[in-house]
Amino acid sequence: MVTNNMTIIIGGDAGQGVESSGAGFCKALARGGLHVYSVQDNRSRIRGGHNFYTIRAQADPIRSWTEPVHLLVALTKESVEIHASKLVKGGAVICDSSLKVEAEPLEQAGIKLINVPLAQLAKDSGGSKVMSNTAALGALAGLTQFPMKYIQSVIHDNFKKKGEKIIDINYKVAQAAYDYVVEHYGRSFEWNLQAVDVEPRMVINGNHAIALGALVGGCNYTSAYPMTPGTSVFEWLTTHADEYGIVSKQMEDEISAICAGIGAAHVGARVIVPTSGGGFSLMVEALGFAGMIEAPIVIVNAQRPGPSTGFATRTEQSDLLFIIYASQGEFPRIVLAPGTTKQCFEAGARAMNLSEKYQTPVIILTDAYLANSFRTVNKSDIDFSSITIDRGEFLTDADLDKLTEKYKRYLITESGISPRAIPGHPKAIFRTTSDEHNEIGEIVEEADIRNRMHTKRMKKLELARQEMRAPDLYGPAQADVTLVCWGSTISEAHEAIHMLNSEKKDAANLLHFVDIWPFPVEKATPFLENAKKRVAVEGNYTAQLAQLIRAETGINMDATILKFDGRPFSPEYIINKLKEVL
Amino acid sequence: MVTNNMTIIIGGDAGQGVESSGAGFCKALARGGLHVYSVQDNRSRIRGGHNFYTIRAQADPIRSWTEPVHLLVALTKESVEIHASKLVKGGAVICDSSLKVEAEPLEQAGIKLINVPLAQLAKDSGGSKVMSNTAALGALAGLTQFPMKYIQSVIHDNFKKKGEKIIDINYKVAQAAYDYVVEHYGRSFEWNLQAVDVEPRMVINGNHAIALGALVGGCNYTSAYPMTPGTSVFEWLTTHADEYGIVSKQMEDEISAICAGIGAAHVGARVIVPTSGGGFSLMVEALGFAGMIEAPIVIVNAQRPGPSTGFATRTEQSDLLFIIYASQGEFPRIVLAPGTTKQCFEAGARAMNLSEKYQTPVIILTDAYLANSFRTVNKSDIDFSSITIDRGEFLTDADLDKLTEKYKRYLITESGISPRAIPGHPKAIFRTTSDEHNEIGEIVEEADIRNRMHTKRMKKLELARQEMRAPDLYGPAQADVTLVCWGSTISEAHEAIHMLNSEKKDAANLLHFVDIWPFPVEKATPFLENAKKRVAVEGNYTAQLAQLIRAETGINMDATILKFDGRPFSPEYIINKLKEVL
Amino acid sequence: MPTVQDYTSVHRPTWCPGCGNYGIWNSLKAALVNQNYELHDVLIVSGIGCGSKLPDYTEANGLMTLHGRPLAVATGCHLANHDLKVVITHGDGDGYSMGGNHFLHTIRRNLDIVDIYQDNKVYGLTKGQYSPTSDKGYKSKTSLGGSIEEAVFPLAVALAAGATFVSRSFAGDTDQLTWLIEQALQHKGYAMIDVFQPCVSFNKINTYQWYQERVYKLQDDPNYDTSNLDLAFQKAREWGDRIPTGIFYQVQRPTYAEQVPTLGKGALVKQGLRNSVPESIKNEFV
Amino acid sequence: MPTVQDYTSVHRPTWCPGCGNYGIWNSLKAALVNQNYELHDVLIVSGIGCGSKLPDYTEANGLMTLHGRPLAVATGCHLANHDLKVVITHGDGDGYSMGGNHFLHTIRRNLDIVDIYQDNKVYGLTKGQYSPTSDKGYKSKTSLGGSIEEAVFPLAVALAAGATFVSRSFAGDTDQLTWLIEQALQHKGYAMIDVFQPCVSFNKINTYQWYQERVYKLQDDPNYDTSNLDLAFQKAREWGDRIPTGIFYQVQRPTYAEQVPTLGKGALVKQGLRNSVPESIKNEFV
Ligand SMILES: Cc1ncc(C[n+]2csc(CCOP(=O)(O)OP(=O)(O)O)c2C)c(N)n1
Ligand SMILES: Cc1ncc(C[n+]2csc(CCOP(=O)(O)OP(=O)(O)O)c2C)c(N)n1
Ligand code: SF4
Ligand code: SF4
Ligand SMILES: [Mg+2]
Ligand SMILES: [Mg+2]
Repeated sequence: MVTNNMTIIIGGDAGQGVESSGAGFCKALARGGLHVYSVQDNRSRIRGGHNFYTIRAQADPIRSWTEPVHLLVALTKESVEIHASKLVKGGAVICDSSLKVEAEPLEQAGIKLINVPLAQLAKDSGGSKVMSNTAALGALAGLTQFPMKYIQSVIHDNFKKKGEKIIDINYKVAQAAYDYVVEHYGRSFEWNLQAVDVEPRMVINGNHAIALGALVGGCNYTSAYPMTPGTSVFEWLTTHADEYGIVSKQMEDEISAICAGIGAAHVGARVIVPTSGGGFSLMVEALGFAGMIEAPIVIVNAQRPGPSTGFATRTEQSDLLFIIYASQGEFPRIVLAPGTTKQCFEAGARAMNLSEKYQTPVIILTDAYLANSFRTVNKSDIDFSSITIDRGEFLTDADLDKLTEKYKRYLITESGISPRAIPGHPKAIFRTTSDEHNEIGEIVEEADIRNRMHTKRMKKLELARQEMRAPDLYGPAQADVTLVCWGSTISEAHEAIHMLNSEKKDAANLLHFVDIWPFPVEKATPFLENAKKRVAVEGNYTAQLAQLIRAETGINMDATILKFDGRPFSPEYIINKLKEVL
Repeated sequence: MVTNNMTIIIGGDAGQGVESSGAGFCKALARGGLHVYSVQDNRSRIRGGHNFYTIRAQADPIRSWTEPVHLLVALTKESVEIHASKLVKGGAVICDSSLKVEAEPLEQAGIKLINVPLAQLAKDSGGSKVMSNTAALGALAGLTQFPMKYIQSVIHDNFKKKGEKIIDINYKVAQAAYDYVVEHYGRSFEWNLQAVDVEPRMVINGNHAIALGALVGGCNYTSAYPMTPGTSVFEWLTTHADEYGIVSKQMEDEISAICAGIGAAHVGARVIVPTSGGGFSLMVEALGFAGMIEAPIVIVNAQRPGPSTGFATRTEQSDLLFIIYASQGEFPRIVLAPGTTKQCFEAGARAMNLSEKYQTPVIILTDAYLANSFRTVNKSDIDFSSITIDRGEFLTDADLDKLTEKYKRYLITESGISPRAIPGHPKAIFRTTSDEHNEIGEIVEEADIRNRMHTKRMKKLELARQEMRAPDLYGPAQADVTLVCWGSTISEAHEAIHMLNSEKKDAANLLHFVDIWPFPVEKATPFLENAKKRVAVEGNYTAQLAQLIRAETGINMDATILKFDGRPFSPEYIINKLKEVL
Repeated sequence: MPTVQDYTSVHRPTWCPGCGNYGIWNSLKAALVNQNYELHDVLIVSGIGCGSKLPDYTEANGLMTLHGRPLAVATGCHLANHDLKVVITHGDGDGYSMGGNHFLHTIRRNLDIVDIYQDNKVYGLTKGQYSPTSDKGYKSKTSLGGSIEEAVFPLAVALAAGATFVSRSFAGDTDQLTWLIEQALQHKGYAMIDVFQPCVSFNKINTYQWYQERVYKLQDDPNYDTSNLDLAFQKAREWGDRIPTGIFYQVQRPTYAEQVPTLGKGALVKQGLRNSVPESIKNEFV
Repeated sequence: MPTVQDYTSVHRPTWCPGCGNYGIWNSLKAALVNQNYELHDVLIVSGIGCGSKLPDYTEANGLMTLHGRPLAVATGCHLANHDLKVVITHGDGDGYSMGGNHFLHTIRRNLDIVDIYQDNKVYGLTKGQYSPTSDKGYKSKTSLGGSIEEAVFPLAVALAAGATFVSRSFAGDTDQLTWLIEQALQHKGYAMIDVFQPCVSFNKINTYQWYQERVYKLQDDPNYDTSNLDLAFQKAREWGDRIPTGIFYQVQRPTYAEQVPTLGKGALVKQGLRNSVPESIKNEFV
């Protein structure tokens, strides 16, 4: 009997509730005190087409998902075909009896078929066929011996809006399936899930963690145009707009989304504009505008596989160099690529401060995998008290009242940062232009002022570089191999080195970059130089971080492990490839 | 007496005809058999504000402009103030007597003041004040002893449309000023310009050379939205549209300009879309679309100083890395950065072929300086016969008639290139999508086909890399210093090494890149490694080619010489800086 | 001559069961068949969105472009080969939000193309945000308290922009829609059809029934004058209990391609690439 | 209270002598003065083009954005601080070509802003290409044989898009223009003023004289009903020997900001940044 260490897949057609069941079960597990780590695999369609939801659950903290699956909840026959091979010996498949899945082939592979008349039970309990997924949750709990009360509490929350009656029917449906499984299959399944008594953890995805970070970081304005997988940052802030005093505006396109964001930032709002690569492409011209007028604006690019529309609902890490060099001309920008939930939260808040401190655009670079993946995190790791709002050299009304000279918005200073006022104060009437300008914002064409103003702006890049954080080293200080990665790949790479090191001491460690641009050359170089063998692990075709590292430090990778099929890495994939490339 | 080796500046307010006088005098000189090299300095306004036109003239081929000026034609008093200091001893200023320029300070510096009642002479000859610039041309010819017949021939062409009468008056005005100068100042001026009897050369700017190359290369479609300094590529092709069977369409914005271009390319046209950095920024999303659907499209980005609107009429080389990495995701593209007129012509034609051969976007990267600078070139260097149209693996109707199987637009081949048909043939009905797709263009989401299709596309980059040309080495094979540059900087760098080597043998040579992406790693590396000291000379702040070289080859520059004030390099500037940095 | 079956790809639609796009798809295929278009002479250009997947299921030349850009791409396709019949299909978000500028400007060019809007008044593919044609007050994930923007009246905008064929239909009435698409195919110039397309997954307001209770046909009135712009403008704004469908306005004006000298010699890509450029062109620079 | 002189920057205009922009500039300053706006309470947002340089010469808060984007930027400025009076000034190319989509969508939001078009029917700053408001047949470097696109009627489009204040003036009539800008400043909601602005350098057709011979004032007719949309739509298309100016249409509707709950508490940037977010928000994820 293995307790609290298993992986479950829920698979079915889009529209069958795979996503809501998966999310619901994650929440139930978390309420039961378990750690949860989930991966979503969705097609870009609304109904039909196979989607699946992978959930790893443990009593201990989880670094990443892993490949072996113990239990498959198959809402369609196709799910069985697709996922059966991932099941370990002794694993099981729960499905509706009416699917008439053949037991024999499964049994030959040592897999149990748990037939449950899900739809029938739903109907018998006073519900309808669409409640099959509620039944599936009940069956899941039944087989894994997971306490029903957590399932019930999730059902309660999910159907709250629909009224007591619906809640009740769903309770009954779930219970019927639970009972059915217990009655027909007993306690025979090798893996079970037991509640643990701890302070309940949050189950949150990367997008929500960023949004929450931004909120705590003082964000009060967001504009966007919907684009998967960036949209839920915007939707979450929109949902909280009235309560927290946010202005949220869906715009006609991404060009206007960022332009409106820049306008709001210019007059003093703290702004976030979430999107994905295609939307970011449309923002490129305005990005340079923000750079030129020194408007503090935060953009989130949740990457998906390109080029172009590519895979709308899948993941990739292929926009890194694009983001760093996007827009004509040169100007400072900051790029953060968080990988864990905590890093997402922090990036949301840090970006707010960095953008105002350096008066320049900050881009948070994530990907579909991280954006959508729900994971448990300790409440204490999402530490509001660690966040302070820093508006940088921001002149308040009181500061401005005291001014004796004409206010110069683009004062040329040693640091490159010009004390900033927002329009509206009688002592700080100023102009701003996307053309080259002098200290008071007038359009100019002289070479001398151009040189000084451009240098002033570019100095901010060097200043920001000092604040950029070193990459984090995970695992032993010295190891045979150093995996080098950024953003979401931290999870699988971290688990991979853990697995490698449990086989062989000091086999591998991991160098992970959150702060990517301005590249922290001095802080990163010792780590990179110190590595015996450097292997870049990136979700793209051309090893973009490896290219960047070479451009910035001259240091080469010894090998690369790349993936660009729209699916996240797995630790096993990394380990296998590592054997190939070394 | 120095014959046929001098530099002239014509300076005055926008709207006074500085540009047309400069261009006219260039043409006259060329018709007189001289080589000409010009630089324009224009403000971003229509009337008023100082503009000037620098013309270097020689009997020998000219590599670049140089700083010393021998003659200034000042249409305003301001021009004298701005440019007098550039004049060499013995130099002269021609200006309208009514400007009442003070002679003394000039004479103290050894400069002659040539007062000519330009406006008065114009009026006296039956013309009006606006013909002062025609008078200035006459005075210029008079002082430099340049034969009037060439001035007349240019006047003739310029005023052809306005009729014989206007031509005649202008003749008279020019002649009056010529006579006035000869009468009052004799043959005292040290520099003169004599006609040389050679086949007349073309006087052409970079934009027109690219447009001509594209035309000869088979371009038959262009769409654009006006943006300085790219517009004149579009305008030139528009002017020739009816005669050469081109469809030319001004669109509502740059997004639609490139999208329409992609549509035209998709159905079989040979397409060029000219713009500048801001417009290119708006094209970024569609660039990836072209990469994904493998549409052959040529874009011209004539760079100007950024970020954002920056300087609308000035020059910079700061879009290199942006262009190389623009758009979400990864796909092959080709980037050419011609520097000489001949290279511009060739790039126009090569781009047409490369785009169809590799079925992918090709970007010609120039800048305002190159785009606008009129220079003489031998007709034989603009060699039409060297251009053959190569459509790559293009299936004709006859090929398609023979097809026995379903046509696969995205056939996965060893080379990565799929034989291409255009819509309209009954045997080649096909779909195309910006989503990831299978061989027949259907939307798919499977990992396997994604891997194979993405790899197929990316293979084209490696294939194209083989065809990319090595950088050109100018000067001695071995030298103490190797200047490394790209695009338009070739001119001043070339003159600089020439100057350096005339002082000291093998002091410097020059490595110039036209073919930038895919970076010709193997061909470039030996040159780079062979260099004793490498100094990047680039018109930007961050030494972008140097970064690229390091990213691609690991090779570092020893120093950089950078300029980002909107003005082109001069050979003298490079030489001075070289002393500082080494 | 092709049949509807010929136009139907083996690649099956992935639209939700009951989605209005099925009706639009069937009507388009029927109209093309009725008007005797060969498969290879048709190019269907779409954007990104649920409706924009239509070419993926249709056995004709198809080009699925970017969100909001099909009209711009189609402009190039048409100008480079106006022998192809270019039909555009795209959503209300694609066409009126992201693509609004191309909508305005394509119209005034009067390109000879057919432009079909799959107007479900919601963002389908991105799962239910409000769209520019969502009624004021429409609630969605991004308009929790109800949208506070006036809905666009796309037909009114098309009329103001100078469209020569402005029409509306309803995916639940494939007879009318087929007829309208046929009219649009026959129209020389830009022909717009806004189609009410119920989205069964996300739009719970503008359902089949909602439309059925409201739509009436302008052409049922034999006196309706399709050449009266003022009348059309009034009808284009009629909204509420009664909503008109059919041809609102139609007028004949020269098409863009007819006025391009180069295209006088036929479709551009059929003219062949020029063999050579005379050396004499160099003299222009001498 | 400020004077016109106060609004005039020491930085002098670089427009060509005689350019219609001088009239617009003077009228705007006069209107702001007449309506008692303090310099620091005004934010003039422009795009890129000759006309868009206006803020550079004006002593008020100014924001010169990107070509075609001032309305989008202004939307953010207004929503983040609706205590500022946001006035947009931009060209016909900026506003109706590059910015066409923002034009459509800003209108239907009915933001309380003033939107002035410096409509010279040509691209001035890029030296003379035809623009979306150039008449069909207009010759330029990019329309050598004359433009073959129908000109946009911007007022008609604005009406179709649902604008609540639609007007037109002429830079040669600064009295009318000043009056109109004052009306627009007083209008609660989106107010559009298309101003005929002679470009003396590039547009040799639509000159001061050309306009002077044609314009007449709608408000000269005391019976002209500015609440009649159909009438306004007719007038918006009247073109040729007689061209109407004045207020075509005006109606009152709630402004966007009035309907945003957050803005009920006043201008966003004056609300101060929230002090803290309660820990309890974490429970949403538990
Ligand atoms: C540049 C860009 N922004 C956003 C998206 C995301 N996106 C895909 S479809 C869509 C809107 C769908 O609505 P609509 O056009 O009405 O089509 P429907 O799905 O309703 O048929 C959006 C916003 C995108 N693909 N590209
Ligand atoms: C993205 C982009 N495309 C093109 C341009 C070049 N451009 C500058 S002003 C302008 C048009 C000017 O016309 P209009 O907006 O009518 O203003 P005007 O100069 O006539 O006042 C253009 C195309 C630009 N600045 N940015
Ligand atoms: S989501 Fe709506 S529009 Fe999309 S396929 Fe389903 S029903 Fe049709
Ligand atoms: S070019 Fe035309 S619009 Fe521009 S400043 Fe001169 S007259 Fe005015
Ligand atoms: Mg829709
Ligand atoms: Mg204009």
